[in-house]
Amino acid sequence: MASLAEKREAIAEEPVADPQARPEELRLLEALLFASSEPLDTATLAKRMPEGVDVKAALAQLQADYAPRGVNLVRIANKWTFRTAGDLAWLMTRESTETRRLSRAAIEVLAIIAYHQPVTRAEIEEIRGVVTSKGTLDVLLETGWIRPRGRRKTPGRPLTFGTTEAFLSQFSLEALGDLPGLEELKGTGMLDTRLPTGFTVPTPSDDPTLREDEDPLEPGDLELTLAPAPEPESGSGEGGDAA
Amino acid sequence: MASLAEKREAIAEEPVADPQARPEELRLLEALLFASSEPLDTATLAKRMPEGVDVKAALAQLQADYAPRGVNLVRIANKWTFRTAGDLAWLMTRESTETRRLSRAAIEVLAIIAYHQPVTRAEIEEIRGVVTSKGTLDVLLETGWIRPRGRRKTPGRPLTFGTTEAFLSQFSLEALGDLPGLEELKGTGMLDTRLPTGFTVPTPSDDPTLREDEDPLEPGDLELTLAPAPEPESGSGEGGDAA
Amino acid sequence: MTAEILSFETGRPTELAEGEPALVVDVEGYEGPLDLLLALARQQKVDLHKISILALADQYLQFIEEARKVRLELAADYLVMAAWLAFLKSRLLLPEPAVPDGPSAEEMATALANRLRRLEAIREAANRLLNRPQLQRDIFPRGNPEAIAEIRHPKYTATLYDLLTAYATQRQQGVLASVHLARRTVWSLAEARASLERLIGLPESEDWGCLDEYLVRYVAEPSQRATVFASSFAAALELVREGQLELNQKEAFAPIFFRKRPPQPPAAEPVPDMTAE
Repeated sequence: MASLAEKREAIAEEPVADPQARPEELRLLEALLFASSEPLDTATLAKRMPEGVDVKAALAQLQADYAPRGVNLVRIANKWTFRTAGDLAWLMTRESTETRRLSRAAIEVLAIIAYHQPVTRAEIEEIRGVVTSKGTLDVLLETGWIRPRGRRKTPGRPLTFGTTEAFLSQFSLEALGDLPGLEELKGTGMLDTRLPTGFTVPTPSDDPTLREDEDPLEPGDLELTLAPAPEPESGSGEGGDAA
Repeated sequence: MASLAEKREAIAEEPVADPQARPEELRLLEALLFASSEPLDTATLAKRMPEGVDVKAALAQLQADYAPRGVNLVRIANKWTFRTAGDLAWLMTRESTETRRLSRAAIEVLAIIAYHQPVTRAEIEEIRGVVTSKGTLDVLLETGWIRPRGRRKTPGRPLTFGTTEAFLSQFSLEALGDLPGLEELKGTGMLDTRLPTGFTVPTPSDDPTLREDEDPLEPGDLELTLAPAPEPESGSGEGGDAA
Repeated sequence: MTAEILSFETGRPTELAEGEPALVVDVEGYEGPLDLLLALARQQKVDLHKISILALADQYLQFIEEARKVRLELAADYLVMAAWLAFLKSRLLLPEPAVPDGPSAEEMATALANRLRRLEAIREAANRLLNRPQLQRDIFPRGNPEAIAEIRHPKYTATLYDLLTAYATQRQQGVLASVHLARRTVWSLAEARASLERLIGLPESEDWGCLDEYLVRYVAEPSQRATVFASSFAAALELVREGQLELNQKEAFAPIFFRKRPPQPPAAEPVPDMTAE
């Protein structure tokens, strides 16, 4: 095994072989900039360079050298530093999944959507007797278990929501019809047996065919429901989505 | 004031001129290695690379690329990291934070641990002919360069000590086999602590796997070796060695 | 074979207990007898392989003798070594006994030379190690590493049981809610005025009474406290303006006292009439 020391020697020899390839001041500059804990200005760099080195020219050269690399030499407020190339910002992120329990409100809304779909937000609120926060619907949309499926043909043309296949697989349901009905819910004790006679539980269906009182979604509806976009990419406005 | 984003763009344009010059995997590798504060192993790097990239070949290429530069790609304990070139030490010294000055006793003990590991305190003392003060070991443990690694299966079950990855990193060693003069010491039998030459050629190893004559550490061993808190390394501490 | 040598080795000095007065341990800066021996051997300026143990023993004994003239106390290990070297020296000078008694003098001398060589070798190795490029002294890592940002993707969990109980509970609540009338949570100004007017119609209201204490009677539950107090205070001010009531408060946030305004000569209208329904 070649030792590091041997490699170092080999390295040290190389510039001699082709001294033009790597002028010493460029080596000095890159080492200084690499090791520094903060960006350095030209004056500071010049102080550390041998006499007679044109630091500005050397920095320009170094910047050009690194331009095609994964690390670029950038100037920030007149100080120089190495930074990961802008197009590789994605590389500087690590993705991880964390398991979260749905909030009680979200589960309620999800259940109402499952049984009453297609259902609008106003209808959900009517059933729950509480205003549904935007966040709750956002979380549910994020789970991928619900989707906007159309627009109700009523004033304001509100979005109608329904469940997705991911919903079925999450809850191990073969079909939406497998959701227990009124009698089954009573049987399990989840519903009180003394409920008034008028009390019904709808027969749920996630048939994607639009109902008579539904219009298809319009272009842009899907983006709309998911906006404002969660900001994973801290990329400095490369997306230009806003345009 | 020109924004950073604008500058990034200006830089980003350049590579278009010669996209062939820089294979994407090299850009990715250098970005990852530059950005990281810790050496990264091949497996970690491979995970972040696109499918089908020969990470080892790319690392070798990158190492060659950076060899003539002021910043080199080095391997330490099978992990890769960028470091400033060794020959630029004279330039970098001003960057240096107060380097820990180890006492002569501590340096000797460190060397004995490095070359003879796994080694017990009694064995260290046998070589030096002097009792090792607790302070000396504490100072070394504090540097993070040595660690208790097990207990020797002999009466009293003394702790065995070995070096750490931080030790390799500190002394720019790719592996323990790169210790200076190791072959020579081995050849002259100097690594054999027991006077009658044994049947095995002793070779230092920082392989965390315990040797046959080692038992694992017991719970509390780590606290034990580090307590009581090492006193600041003062000159008087070393004198104690001869006591 | 190495029993004697080892016994010398295991006879190393032990560490001093804390607070115990130290003997003279510093023999001109040498770290133990071996250190001193190595230094003396080096002075011979020959390879340790070829060193004369006899000459070395002489030098050591002489050094220790001189050191003892200056400092009577000398660390025990130096003296142990001196005794051992004197013994070795005598063995080296005497002819070998016919029946070997333990290791031969030659073997003991070789063992000592080996120990010295080993110490020398490790010191050399330590030197070379220290001369290697060291991190943060000669070579440097990235000074300003860029943090790798962690993006957490939430993975939501919920069970069918959660879903069904949530639905069932929700629907039943809906049914119950339609049966009960929602409780009015606001005390209107009119209500407040009516109750105050009732109060000042009572004979005991000629004396000062505490408004807060009176109002507490109307507070059915703590959440209504604010609305009862606010409305009553506003109504009370209105009654003061109309000349039916007097309010008195010692200082800010102090309890408010009230009483029916006593009949006053300039007052045109008799107060009690106003309170009458």
